[in-house]
Amino acid sequence: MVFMPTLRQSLANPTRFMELSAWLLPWITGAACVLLTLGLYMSFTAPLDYQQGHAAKIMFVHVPTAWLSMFGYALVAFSSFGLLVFRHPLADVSAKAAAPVGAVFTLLCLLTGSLWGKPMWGTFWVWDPRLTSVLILFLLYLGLIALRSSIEDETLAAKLTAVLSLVGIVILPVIKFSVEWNSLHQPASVMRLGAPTIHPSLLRPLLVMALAMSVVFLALYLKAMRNEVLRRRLKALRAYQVQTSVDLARQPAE
Amino acid sequence: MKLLVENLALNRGGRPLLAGISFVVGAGEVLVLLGANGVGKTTLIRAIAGLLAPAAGSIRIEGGKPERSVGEQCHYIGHLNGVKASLTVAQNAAFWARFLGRSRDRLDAALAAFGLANLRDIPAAYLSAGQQRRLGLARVLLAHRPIWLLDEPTASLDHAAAAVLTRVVSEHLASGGLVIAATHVPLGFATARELALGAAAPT
Amino acid sequence: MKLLVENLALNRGGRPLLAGISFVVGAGEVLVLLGANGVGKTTLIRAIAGLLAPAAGSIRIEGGKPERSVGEQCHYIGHLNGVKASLTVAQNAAFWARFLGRSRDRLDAALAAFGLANLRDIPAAYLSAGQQRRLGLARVLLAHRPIWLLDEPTASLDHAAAAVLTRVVSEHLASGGLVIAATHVPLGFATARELALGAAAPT
Amino acid sequence: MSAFLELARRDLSVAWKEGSAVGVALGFYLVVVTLLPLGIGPDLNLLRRIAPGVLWVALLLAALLSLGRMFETDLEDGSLEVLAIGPLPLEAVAAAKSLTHWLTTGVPLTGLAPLLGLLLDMEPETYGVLTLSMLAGTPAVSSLGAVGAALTLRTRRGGLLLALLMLPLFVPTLVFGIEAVRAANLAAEAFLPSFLMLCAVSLAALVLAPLAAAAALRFHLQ
Amino acid sequence: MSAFLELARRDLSVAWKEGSAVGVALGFYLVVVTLLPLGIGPDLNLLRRIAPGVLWVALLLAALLSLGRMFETDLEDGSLEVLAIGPLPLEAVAAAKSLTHWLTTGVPLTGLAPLLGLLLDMEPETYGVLTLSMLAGTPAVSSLGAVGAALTLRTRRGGLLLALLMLPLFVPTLVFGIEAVRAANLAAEAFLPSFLMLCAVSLAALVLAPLAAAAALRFHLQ
Amino acid sequence: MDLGPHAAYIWSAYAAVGVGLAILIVWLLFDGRRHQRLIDELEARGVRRRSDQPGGE
Ligand code: HEM
Ligand SMILES: Nc1ncnc2c1ncn2[C@@H]1O[C@H](COP(=O)(O)OP(=O)(O)OP(=O)(O)O)[C@@H](O)[C@H]1O
Ligand SMILES: Nc1ncnc2c1ncn2[C@@H]1O[C@H](COP(=O)(O)OP(=O)(O)OP(=O)(O)O)[C@@H](O)[C@H]1O
Ligand SMILES: [Mg+2]
Ligand SMILES: [Mg+2]
Repeated sequence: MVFMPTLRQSLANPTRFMELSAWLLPWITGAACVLLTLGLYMSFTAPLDYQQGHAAKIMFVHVPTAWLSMFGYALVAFSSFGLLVFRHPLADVSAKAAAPVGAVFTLLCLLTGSLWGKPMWGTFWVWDPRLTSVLILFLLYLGLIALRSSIEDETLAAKLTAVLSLVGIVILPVIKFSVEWNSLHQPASVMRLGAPTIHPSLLRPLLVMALAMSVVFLALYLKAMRNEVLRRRLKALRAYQVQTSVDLARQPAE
Repeated sequence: MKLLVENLALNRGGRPLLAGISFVVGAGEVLVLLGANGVGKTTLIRAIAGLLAPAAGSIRIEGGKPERSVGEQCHYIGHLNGVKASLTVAQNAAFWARFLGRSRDRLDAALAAFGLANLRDIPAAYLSAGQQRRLGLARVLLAHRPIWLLDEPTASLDHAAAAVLTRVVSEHLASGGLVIAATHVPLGFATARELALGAAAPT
Repeated sequence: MKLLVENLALNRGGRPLLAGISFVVGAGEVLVLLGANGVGKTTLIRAIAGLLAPAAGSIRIEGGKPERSVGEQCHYIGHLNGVKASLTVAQNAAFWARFLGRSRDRLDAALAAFGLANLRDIPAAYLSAGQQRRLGLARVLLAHRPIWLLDEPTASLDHAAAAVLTRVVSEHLASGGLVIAATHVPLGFATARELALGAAAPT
Repeated sequence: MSAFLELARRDLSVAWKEGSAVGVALGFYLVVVTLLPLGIGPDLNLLRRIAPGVLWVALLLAALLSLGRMFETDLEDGSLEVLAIGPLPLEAVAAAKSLTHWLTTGVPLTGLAPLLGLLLDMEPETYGVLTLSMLAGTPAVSSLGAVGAALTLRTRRGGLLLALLMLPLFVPTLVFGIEAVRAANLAAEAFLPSFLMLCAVSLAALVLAPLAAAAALRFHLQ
Repeated sequence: MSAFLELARRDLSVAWKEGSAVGVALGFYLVVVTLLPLGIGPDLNLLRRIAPGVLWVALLLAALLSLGRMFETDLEDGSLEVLAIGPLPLEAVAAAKSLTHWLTTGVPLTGLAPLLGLLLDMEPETYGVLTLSMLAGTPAVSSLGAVGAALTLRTRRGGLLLALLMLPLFVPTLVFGIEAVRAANLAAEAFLPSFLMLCAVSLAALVLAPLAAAAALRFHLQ
Repeated sequence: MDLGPHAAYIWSAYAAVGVGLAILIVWLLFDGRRHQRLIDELEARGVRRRSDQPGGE
């Protein structure tokens, strides 16, 4: 029941996407499994961090989830832009699919972070700019999902959520630079101008884990998109079922 | 001036509702939209007003003010009256007069024409259904617009008010305006051309 | 049964609006309320429904259920339709059926009668003005009430729906019900007695 | 009775349809609790001390925000008039509305409170009493809320007027609710008296509020 | 331009008619500030410390409560459609609405803040900076609010959804507003940097928010 | 293996990530299955989209 006027000509697009993703998904899943096992092995055999001791192991899950939580929002905003400006038929599918995945990764970042905070700072939670801004990112995700779910007409919901996600994009730089602003939290030591300041023996497993997590994210995201396309197919079929009984009479003969 | 609609197609909630609509309304002409409930009269009127993006086709004005959008040259009287319940009749009218027309010198004439003169200072909340409709209709006299879009203008109007409307419309036509009205009951306009929308409504 | 109204007086916002209204409506009778906008038709109907306390006079039922108030034996269809925009047509109807009549077995019949069967699962927000009015009117078929109070029932109905309404009403009358309807356009009820309210409306 | 349940059921499904009520309520609660530390600074000892109070106040505000349209929608779409002359006495209608409000706001917020306690680093042992006191208090909030919602019905700027009317009414609930928590932290048995007061308040509200609300509604329909 | 002022004027008089906007806003503010001490206990040192934060947060909540119906009333009575096709671009309509909201909420609440500061025993020297920071911050609140109000327009359970959407947007304003006050208490010149940031936020919001709001409104009218 | 004093936190961190992702995966799989099944049912009942019937954006 929900599709945009431009769809008739760009109908091919979702179908081609389905074929492509159907072919890709197994490979990506496989890659994810391999990388994940490798990453886990490397991170548990990594040397101790001289000041944080074993606790630094949490970094290998914490940092990737953190990066991906921000990447996820960027993805949503990018897709929303594609929807509002280029009317690309897959844009909204992508935006809608990326939101819950990104939300989960944000939640994981918060959890692992607090679990790291207890041994390091002696508390699960402090109202430090970095932590707070990530919490707000999580709320933004929730807001996107809630707004979409609270509007009946899905075309409308799509556009409005897109507007919101574009408005909310300011959060990303805030998170990125929140560490500079009298924060307890580690400053960027990998994603920074100039060489990483973190010791290679820790950097290597971190990067592998980051790569692995990204592939996992990709797989989940693709699967979510596929589900969304299917859901819309289903909806279109139902609408057509109604139309054949209801609307065809009303529509001018084609 | 002329309003040209060329094979217009409109979607509602993603489903095609109207398609291949084409007509021309010239100065001094009325076009009456007929059709069963839910056939798309309101949808069409809203599209002309520019509130709804057409799925296909075009809506143009010839000989109007090219720098202005179609909507800006229309009066749109929808199912709702655009009346603020907490303001008095006069205040409501005055606002629309200034907002649409930058001047309120037609105010008294308009209220008098629709028999609201005695209700000037009653809060609109107290008005009866028909009185509120009159107040909504009075907008067409508060500011000049060449095109009038009226959606079931006579809904809950009594005979007197309906007659007033007919007179007002014919004056507007005489002065070279054009009118598009959706209705179920005869409006009694003179020279009215009729456009019957999609024969079978989804009933 | 009989509905007796004895020199009823109604105030609105402190000012007397109607006075000395008396009439009797017996089983199988229709009373059509006529009068200019703002003369007090809606006010009178709301008073009968018990929503408005009379300033003087009485409203009684003879031969009804004495333990029930007048209102509980009425269907009141006002200017508004009592439809929840976010619920589907069927859900709206089902609610009123259960709420007013404790059973929903008349649901399908009622929807079908007013040509809403095919719109069952569409959220009411999407309905057109007339379709929403139909949904509002469908209430009278969802639960049995001896007295029907209809305030401009045909507002924004198309001819088909208006015909349906006429049929439904006459069946109700045939089964010994009674109907009071306010209107500006002829409703085409057979044996309709008319009551023209106060010649001079405060317009 | 069936009509009562029917009304409650409809309102629940409307609340559900119109923006997944519960999720949003929780969202708001979460957010208030997030803003406050930003406002008063990240000092955990401070936060720990004020945590129960803040959670209670935030709950009241969340409830308040959602009160606004308890009857307004029904008035605007004409349902209220039909409900008023229907088989159900207007008191019962008001009660049904309060019930829905409680189910969509009071219950989920109470459920979330302990989790948010974590964010404010509240003592673990407080969780139980806090939840208890909220469970006992929220019915009063919802049914008193019905009175406020009915009173401010046609005044469109309801939101704030409502707040002004309600918060005084909420004071007893708040005071006893907080008192119960605070007392419990000192001595387990000290908890009971104020908790019983809280229950008393709730019961009184449950009985009396619908009457007041119904009266207000009648005036509005006149 | 005249149309813009005209719209603002009408909304002001409506706000005035419908439950004397200002008075009610102040009332709510007052009540939140009174509830909190009940919630967290009457310890004056504590209250003094958290006073500015509480005042800021209460202001945001009051603003939030009154945002809900910024466009909703116009949508319901059909004005919005006429405004949309009228001579004024929809962006300007949104801006006018924000202006009204600011005049009916931001300004009076800012004016009242110092008085309430007395209740919370705030240090006298903070009054000046607090008022300044609020004056600079509230425009952002009102114009960002327009975005939220436009987004949550048809979603009837707007109140809470709105809160969920808005508060993240409010955070920068709050943070810098508070930071300005806190810094000023330490050293007068430390006040400037965060205050300038606050102004920057407000300016950005004033420019960009109406565009977003207008876009959302267009989509709603479709 | 020995993870020092903070073993509990480390394990729970990794566990949290595992559980979180697992839940997401299960949900996605379930969701996809459901839609596919319903579509198949409909098409089995002969409801097909006309070639120009858009496939839902
Ligand atoms: C709930 C608490 C926490 C949250 C929300 C959080 C959030 C984040 C985020 C968003 C990043 C990405 C930064 C960027 O890419 O610029 C990050 C990175 C990082 N976090 Fe956390 N963090 C938390 C707790 C901790 C704790 C307790 C520690 C260690 C004591 C820690 C250490 C790190 C490190 C070392 C990085 C990598 C920085 C880099 O290399 O760029 N985090 N965290
Ligand atoms: N968002 C939507 N999704 C699906 N269908 C919709 C939506 N909006 C409107 N419709 C359908 O499109 C039609 C809209 O018709 P419209 O309001 O133009 O009717 P109308 O000709 O004005 O009828 P009336 O005479 O009753 O006013 C209705 O059949 C309605 O069911
Ligand atoms: N609260 C009030 N204060 C003052 N006058 C009021 C109030 N409420 C209604 N009125 C007046 O009383 C009359 C109400 O009439 P009512 O709504 O019954 O008219 P009606 O006969 O239904 O008209 P219509 O045909 O337009 O529906 C109107 O003239 C209105 O101006
Ligand atoms: Mg229509
Ligand atoms: Mg009437």
